[in-house]
Formats: sequence, C-alpha cells, structure tokens
Amino acid sequence: MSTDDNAAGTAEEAQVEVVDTFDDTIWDTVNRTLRAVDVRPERSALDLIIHIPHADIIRGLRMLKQDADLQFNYLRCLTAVDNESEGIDVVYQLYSVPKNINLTVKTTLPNENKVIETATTVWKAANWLERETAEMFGVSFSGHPDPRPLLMPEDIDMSDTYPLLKSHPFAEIDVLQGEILGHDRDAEGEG
Amino acid sequence: MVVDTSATEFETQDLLLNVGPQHPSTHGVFRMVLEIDGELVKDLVPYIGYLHRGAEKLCENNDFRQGIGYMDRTEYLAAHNAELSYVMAVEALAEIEVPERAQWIRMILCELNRISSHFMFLGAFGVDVGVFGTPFIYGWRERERIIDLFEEISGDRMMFAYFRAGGLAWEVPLNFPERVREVLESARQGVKDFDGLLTQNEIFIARTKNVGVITADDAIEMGMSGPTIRASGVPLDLRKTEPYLQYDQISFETITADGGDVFDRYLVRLQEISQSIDLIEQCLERLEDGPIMPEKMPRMLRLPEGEVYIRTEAPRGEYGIYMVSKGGNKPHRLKVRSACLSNLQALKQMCVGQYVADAIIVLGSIDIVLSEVDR
Amino acid sequence: MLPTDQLFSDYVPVLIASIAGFILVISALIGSRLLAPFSEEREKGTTYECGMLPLRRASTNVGNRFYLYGILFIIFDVEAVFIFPWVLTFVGVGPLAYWTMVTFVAILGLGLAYAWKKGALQWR
Amino acid sequence: MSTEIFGFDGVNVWVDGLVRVLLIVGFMTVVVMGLIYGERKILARFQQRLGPTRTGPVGLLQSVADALKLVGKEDLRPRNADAWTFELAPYLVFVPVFLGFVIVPFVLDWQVRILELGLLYFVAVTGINIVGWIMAGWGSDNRYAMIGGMRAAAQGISYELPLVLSLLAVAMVVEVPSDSATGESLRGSLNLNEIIAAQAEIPNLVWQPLVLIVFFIAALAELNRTPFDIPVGESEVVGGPFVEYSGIRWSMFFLAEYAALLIMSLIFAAVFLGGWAWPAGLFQDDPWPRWAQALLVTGKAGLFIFMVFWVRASVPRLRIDQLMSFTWKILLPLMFAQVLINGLVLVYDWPEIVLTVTGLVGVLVLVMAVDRAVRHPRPRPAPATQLEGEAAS
Amino acid sequence: MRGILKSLATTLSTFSRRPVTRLYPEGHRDLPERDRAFPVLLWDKDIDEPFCTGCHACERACPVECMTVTMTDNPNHTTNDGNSKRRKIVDKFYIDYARCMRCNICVEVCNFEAIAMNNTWQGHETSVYDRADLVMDLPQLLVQSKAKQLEEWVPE
Repeated sequence: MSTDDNAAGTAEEAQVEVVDTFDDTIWDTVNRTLRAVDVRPERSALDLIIHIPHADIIRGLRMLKQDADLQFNYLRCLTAVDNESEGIDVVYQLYSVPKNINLTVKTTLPNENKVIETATTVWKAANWLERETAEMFGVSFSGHPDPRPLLMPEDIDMSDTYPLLKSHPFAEIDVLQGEILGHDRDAEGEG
Repeated sequence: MVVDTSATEFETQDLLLNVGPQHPSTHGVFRMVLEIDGELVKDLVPYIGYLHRGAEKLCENNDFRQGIGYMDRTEYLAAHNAELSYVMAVEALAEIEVPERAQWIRMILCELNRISSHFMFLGAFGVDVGVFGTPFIYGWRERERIIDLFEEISGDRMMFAYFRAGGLAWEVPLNFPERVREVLESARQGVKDFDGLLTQNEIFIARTKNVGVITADDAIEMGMSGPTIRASGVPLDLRKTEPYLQYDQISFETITADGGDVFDRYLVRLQEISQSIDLIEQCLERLEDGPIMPEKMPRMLRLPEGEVYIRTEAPRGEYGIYMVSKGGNKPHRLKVRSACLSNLQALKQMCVGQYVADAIIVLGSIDIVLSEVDR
Repeated sequence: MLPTDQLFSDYVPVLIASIAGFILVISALIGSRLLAPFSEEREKGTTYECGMLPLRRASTNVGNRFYLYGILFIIFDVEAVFIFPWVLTFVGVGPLAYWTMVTFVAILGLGLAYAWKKGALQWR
Repeated sequence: MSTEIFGFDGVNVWVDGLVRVLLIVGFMTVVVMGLIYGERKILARFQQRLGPTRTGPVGLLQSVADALKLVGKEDLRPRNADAWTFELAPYLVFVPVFLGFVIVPFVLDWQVRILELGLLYFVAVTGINIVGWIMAGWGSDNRYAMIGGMRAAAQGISYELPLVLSLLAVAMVVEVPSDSATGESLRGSLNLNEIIAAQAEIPNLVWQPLVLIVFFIAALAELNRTPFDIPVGESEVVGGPFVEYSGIRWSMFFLAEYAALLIMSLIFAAVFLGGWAWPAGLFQDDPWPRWAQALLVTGKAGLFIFMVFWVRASVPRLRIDQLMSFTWKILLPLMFAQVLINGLVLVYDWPEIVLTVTGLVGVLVLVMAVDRAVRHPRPRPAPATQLEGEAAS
Repeated sequence: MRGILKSLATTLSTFSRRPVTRLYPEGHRDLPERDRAFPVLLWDKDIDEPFCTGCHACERACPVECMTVTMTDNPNHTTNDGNSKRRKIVDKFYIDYARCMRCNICVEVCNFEAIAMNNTWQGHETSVYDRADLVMDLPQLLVQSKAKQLEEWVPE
C-alpha cells in the first residue's frame, strides 16, 4: 500500500498538505518503513505523529523498531486519550537512541471493542504502562504477560469503572468546608 | 553444592518476605514481595499504587495555572523540574515565546533542584547501605540550604508553584546570584563530604559493585532513563540529546558510567551534582536583566487544539508531559510520563539472584519517588 | 585454703550473678506488668509485616544455609578448647608440644581449605 | 570459707558475692544509661546534630526518661508466637552478658572474682547469648525476626572463633612470674589480673598489633555493631530478632547490648591496653589510688567505645556473605597463623620484637587481603535461571 | 582500608563542625519575606474594614476549592454616609487550611490586594486536634492583619 492509497481515503486538501508539510520530518523514512501498513501522518508541536490502524499496530511498531534507519528501540511513553464518541486513541511515544529521533504513533480503538495487541512483545517497557492504561481506560491488551491492575486498589473491584475516561465522574469527595460547617459554628455561637 | 538437601524430609520452603509499604528502608509506600531462598532472592513482585491520587484526572479538570500546583505534588523532590515540563507543554501548545531571562532562571532553579534531589538520594542511599544516619544528615544539610534559597525565591519549600506558562510567577530577589553562589559553595562541600564518606570506602564498594547490574540493551528495552540508564553506559541525557531551555548555549558533557551497577548509579549522581554546580555557574554568568514574562499574556490562557509530548531531564530521568488540548482552558488529556515508573520496571531484573540486602540497595539506587510513580 | 574451697569461693558469685540476672529481668517484667497498660486486641497480636497482614506462618523450614557454618564452628570451637590448656603449658613442655599442636592445626586447616574449595563457605 | 571486702575480713563468701554482684548491677545500670546517652550525643556530633537536648540539662536525663517510658509501654506478644521461646529469649540474651561482669577487672584487686581461667570463662559465658538471639528470632513468628535470628546465629558463631583465638594469642605471650623462689617466669595465662600485671611495662598492643585489630573487628561483630549489624540491620530486617518485642522486654535486649559493649570495652582495655596499669611502668611501686585507676580504665575503655561509635557513624553495613567470607577466609587463617607464630617465638625463645614484626606483617596481609577482595569481587552467586536449576537438582 | 580511614576522617571533620540542626520551637529561623504559609485576609487600616469585597475571584481560581466567600452590601459605603468606597464587602469568608495547597493563585487573582500569604511563623504552626478547626472564618483570617502582625508580600 502506498501513501497515495491511504491518502485517497482522506480529503483532497489534506493530501496536498501531506505532500507539502512533512518534508522536514522523518515522515519519508517512516513511510518507506511502513509500506505494508496503512499510515497517516500528522504534525504535533514537537514530533511527527503517525496514525496506524489498530489491527496493524504491533506489526507497525515492530517494523519501526527493527528498521535500520529508524531503530525506535526506546518506548518513552504509552497512554491513551479518551475522545468520547470518537473512541479511544492509544498513543505510543517512541524514541530511537542510536538515531536520536522521536515519533508518536497513534491508533484509534472503537468504544465498543477496546482490545489491542500488547506491545510488550516489542518493548518490555510497555508492561506497566499498558497495565496502567488498561485499568484507567478499560483498554484490554491481548496477550499481556501480567494483566493485573497496577495502581488501582487490589481489594476493591474496579473492573467496571475506568477513572480516566471522561464519563467517570470527577471528585465526588465529601468536602469538609465552607457553608455548612461555618453556619453550624455560627449557629452554635448564637445559640 | 556440598550437601544435597532435596532428598531429605527437611526440605526447605521458600520464604515470602514482604518488604514495604511501611518500613524496610521506607522509600515512600512501595511494596515488594520477595521470594527468598535462604538469603537469595528468587522472585520479586512489586506493588505500587498506594499513593495514587489521580493527578492526571485532577489536571484535566483544572486550568493551566491551577495544574502547576498539582505537578509539584507528583514529583515533590524536584518540583521545579516537574513544573517545567508542564509549563513547557502549555507554552508549546500556545506557542508562547519565553523571555530569555526567565529561561536562564528556570535553568538555574531546575539544576539547583537536581542538586537537592540528588543529595536527597545520596542521603537515603547511604542509609540503605547501612551507614547509620550520617549520609542522611549530610544530604539533608545541603538540601536544606537549597530549599532555603527556594523559599526565599518562591515562598515555599517544596511545592514551589513558581513557574508559569510564559515565564515565572514573579521576579527573583535582588541578591539572587550571590545567594545561589553561596549555596553552591556549600553544595561543593557536601559533595566533598559524600565523596570522602562513601566513594572509596571498601565496604561501600564491596556492597555496591556488581550489584543490581543492568546492561545497556536491557536498560533501553525497559525504557529506563536518567542517571539509572546513564550508569549503564547509555548517554541518554535530554539536556544534551534534545536541548530545551538554553541547554544548547552552555557546555557540559553527559556523564555516564559503564558498569550499570549500583555503585555506578551512585557515582553518576554524585558527579551530576558537581556538573550541575558547573552548569549553574555558567547560567549565572549569562543571566541578564530583562522581562520574565512575555509582554502579552492573556489573563486566562486558552489553548488551540493540538497535542504535544514534552520531555525534560528531571533528576530521576525523563519527566514527560503528554498534553492533548481540544481548545478551552483545560487540557483534554494530560499524561505524566514518570521516570520512576519505567525505572522501577527493571527492579525485578536487577534483583533476582541477588541477596535480600542487595534488593534493598538496588531499590534505593533507582531513587524512586512514589508520588511520581503513582501520580 | 583448699583448692576445692577456692574453686567454690570463686564460682559462688557466678551462681549469684546468674540468679541476680534472672531476677533483674523478672523484676523489670513485673514492674512493667504493674505500670504498663494492657489491652486485649486481636489486631495487636499480629506480627509486623510492613503494614500488611502476615502472608503465612514465618516459622517454617527455611532454607538458611548456615548449618554448614554451624558444623564448622563446632569443629573449630572444639579445637579452640584444646588450644586453651595448651596455651598455658606448651612453653614449659617444649618444642614437642608446639609441633604437636602445629600438626593438629594443620589438619584442621586442611579441613577448612577443603570446605573452602568445595564452596561450603559461600553463603547463600 | 570467707573473704575480704572493703577492708572487712572474714566475710562469708555468699555475702561477699552478693554485695559485689549487687554493686555490679548498680554500676551496670548507671553506666549503660550513660552509654546510651553518650552514643546518642556522640553520634549526633558526628552527624552535625545536637542529639538529645530536652530532658534535663543538655538532655542528660534522656536515658532515664527512655527507661521510664519503656517500663510504661505495653508489652505485646504476637498471637502466633511460640510462647516459651518468646518469653525466655530476653533472659537468655541478658543473663550471659551479665555473667561476664564476674571477671571484669575494674581496678587493682577489685573485681567480683579473680578467676584463673578468666578469659575462658568470658568467652564461654558470653557465647551463650546467641541462643537467646535465635530464640527471639524463631519465637516471634515474624519473617524479619527469623531472618535476623538466623543471621545473628551465623554471625555470632563465626566471629566467636577469631575472638577466642585473638584472646588466646594474647594469653600466650603473657609473662607470668612463677615461683618467687626460682625467679623464673612462665608464659601464658588466662587470668586477667595477671595479664594486666604483665603489661606494666609495655601494653600488649605493641606485641600484638594484628591481634588487636582482629579483636576489635570480632568484638564489633559480636556486639552486632556497624559494619556488622546485619542481624538488626534497620534497612533490611527492620530490627532483626527484636521486631516483635516491645516495652520492657525489648529494653532487656537493649540493656544486654550495651552491657556487652561495656564488658567488651573493659576486656579490651585490660587485655590490650593494660587495664589499670600505667604504661612504661609508671607508678608501679606506688599504685595510684583506686579512683585514679578507675579513671585510667575509663579512659582506656572509653577509647574503645568511642571507636565503636565512630565506626558506626562512618561505615556501611556488610552483606551477610561478605561477612562470612571475611571471618572464615581472612580472619580465621590469620589468627591461626598468629597463634602458631607466637608459639614458635615463645618455644624457641626468640626475641619478642619478632612478635611485633610478625604482627605488623599480619596487619599488612589483612589490609592487602581486604583490598584484593574489594578490587576483585567474587562473581555473583548464581543467575536466576541457574539458581532454579540447581535448586531443582 | 584506606577508604575506611578516609570515611573515618570525614566523620571526624564533621564532628568538629558546628551542628546544623537547631532546637525548633525555641529558636525560630527567620522566615523570608516571600514565605508562603496559608492565605490570610488583609485589613484596610485607613477605613477600618477588610480590603476584600467578596468578589469570588479567588474562590473561582482556587484549584482545590478550599474557599467559600459570600458578599454583602457595605454598610460603611459613602452612600450610607460611611467613608468607604467599597460598594460591596465580604460577608463571610472561609478557608479550609486542611485543603489549601498554598499555590498563591488566590493572591495573584485578587484585584484588591485583599488577600496575602501569611509569612509569619504563626501561619505555619497551625496544628489542631480537630480538622474542623482548620476551617478559618473571617475574624480568624483577619486577626493578624488587624493587629498589624503581618508585613504582607504581594507579588508585583
């Protein structure tokens, strides 16, 4: 599959933009490496972002790691972004120690089936990061060697609620402050 | 083996030893369960999460100024460095140009914070190795002086909340350079003390050399960073590889060691203190008067859509902020890439096959801050 | 004074001291009984496991390899007991006594060397 | 059967013994409290701290306050603990140490008893408390305690040997005036008074420098002091065998520890520094008043104690395997060699300077052996995978 | 051996130095001017009323939501024959010191310079037996400024 093929799926302007903008990045090399995969580039404030379909993600990552020109042998960070109705992005921040280049790999999972292959087969560093992502976003990483929760309590079952999803409520803490308490004290003072 | 024990009825069992979260050489609330055979560690299962406060979720529900305070609390031993990553992420997304003076001051403060954090490590590590209290007080002594300086600048001793997107919250005091030089002078003495106390001590060397070895390849594979990976011989220092602030303007060398053992991690950190002292002196020479905030700063910052992964070299390694903005005054997603979390993954590999006592110092040598691991 | 009397007089304080030692500990414990608070709470009866509940009983067959040291210790301690009387007399007896002891120590030294070679001195 | 005490003649042996033991009890309690306070103050100074300051002037009453607090603390016993072992352990740790005081020479002609086999008695009695340590470790049903107890046992028995041999080596060279008729002198004595008297001219540290160092090291180990505090290593096994002990029961261990330190320092002063005897034969004919002698002994013992504290403030803890290798592979052979060399010198009546020379050579060997061990560390015991295989075989 | 001797020499050198610790409650270190303890309200000594108008700016900006402010009409306003120019004034003000994270944001957002971080030792030594006692009300927040025990430092 070539660049033109996957660009064909996007809008006409976007295709022009692709050709124009990514010359100064490592996009060419990445694209050449990931010939067999459907890739789409994007630009972030610092690094190049590429989107890979979630079915091909591990294949793509492994290619990126093994390619002699890229050698992305260092996994900086792995996390997910909850885009609510548009599914969940799983984001891999890669770095190549020998080449000193960075790359962000993104893949989008649909909300109804948040399953993705584990990246621990590519980098061991993915282990805990995936465990954290799994418990925080409900993304399940198939084939993970140690799929226990990492940060969430062991003794409470948190398997149906994922704190970092936008649907998870924020701060339902009973706040000891302000009005109620203050008024009580005033009442005591008066009475 | 001289004696074959397997065939007898006195078959020994492996002992499960629970280390932490409360005491053994309390490195925050970290718990590991060691499976030990005699004194040898056969397996190790780390448990974290006792300090999970959902800092990321909090930051996603707070605006960009409010988030700074929470960043302090993720990395309480090097809060300046944590803030730096955060404000740099905001600046990168909002495309704010930070005035040069603010950058130099940020550098000075971050390096000072690195010194204080490393002193803290040296102290705690000395206690892990078994010197009763002395290194702890040495480390604390130097850290205290630096913290006093921070207090004079920012007003708080640990949770500075001093950096702002665009620059600094307010100007440093007038006697700032002199005070920094004073502190550096005492830090030099601190390095000398530590050097005399530990570096050449035979017992210390015997305890730490060849203990908890991790090779360069493994370290990269595990995603380790900071002094822990540099001790394995990987020159991965973000200040050098991807210079931020004004690090490309000053001269320094990445400090590495090639043993990859506990001793080298100690040594790298000790040398980094001296290096940071150097760096700060260079910074002080370059420090000039000027504004500390860009002239046009909106009262309430609103970011355009976009995302960025900012990484800076914190004392414990790469402190990354992955920030996704969908517009508005709050980040849509904020992920803190914790150096300690990644470093800690390698703990098992470093400890298995070692003695129980080694497991403790290997843990100490990673220099974890649990609030950063759990966030 | 007769030697037995002397011996008796010498070691009476040892007896007294051992009794006194016991009494000291017992009296301290009794004092604590009287002064200190006591409460029966189940939680207090658990052993310290760094804040976690104990995983399982600790007093099990634990593979501590120190019995080898134990055996070596007994051998060498017995030897030391032999050396004690020798120390006091060998100068008077002369070179023969000395060389006998050298032989004795040499044999034991060979034993130590053997154990060393075989790795018995490698703590695990 | 009667003896003399404080100028009273013909006192019953039992009464005499009782009075002396009671005096020792008082002495020990006061001095141990002082030692605890001293250790805290001295360590604090090594660490640029102030140390205890609150209780009494400059914190002088800190130990008293501690003792009161400990008596008033609840005395807990874990539910799963082995009752008898747990309860008996403090006795077995404390009593043997206390027994050691019987032979300690404080000043000229004042000690509980002058035993002919003083040194033998000392090593025999103090060796018992290892049993107490194991009992404490085992009885607590606590993993840290158990590991600590095992470590204590291994360490205790291993360092017992260099300690015994070092005392033997000194005992060998002691010159004892035998029958006054012949004017001849014999060699070798285990009587501490004779050992001190023999050092009236030159203390033993001149003749036996190696032995002095080995004794110091072994004493540190026997006392579980840094760098040999492996059984109680706070950062590894929390408090070792004493984790589960609280209140007064725990303080018994503490008391025993410091009492042992006190005894060891007095023995050290007597055996190597000449106890109450002034060096170079000063004041030999005209013995000093007892208080001055006591001062001298205090100074000499204080030197040892200060060294122990100083080392504690400066040196990391060894690991258990290094500790074992050190005694079995370095100290023990060295001490055997020293004993045999001493014998050789004495039997063939060679000049005494040979002792000093061989001792110094021995020190050199010790230093070089340590340096070599540090420079060429042993390969790691076994990688994880091999370990599994070996354990399975 | 040399290394151990060096260690001993190092500790001996610190033995001879002055201790770096101090007796805490007896001897207080001088606090820097910018020291931040907890926020307190300032008292307008000229007009004899708090600077605070109860405008909710700090309440909204607080990241930990530790503040509660209510506003009322100023009885001392010039329209009521008073000498104050503040039309509105603070009625009730609660700060939960247990929640406050001392980030200084309230001071920065305040338009009236009515709030400052306490930079005295009193601000630090706030231990109480009950957490409810850490919720400070208006008189408690004003007491220091009213008694002129505070030399407030407000950035810029």
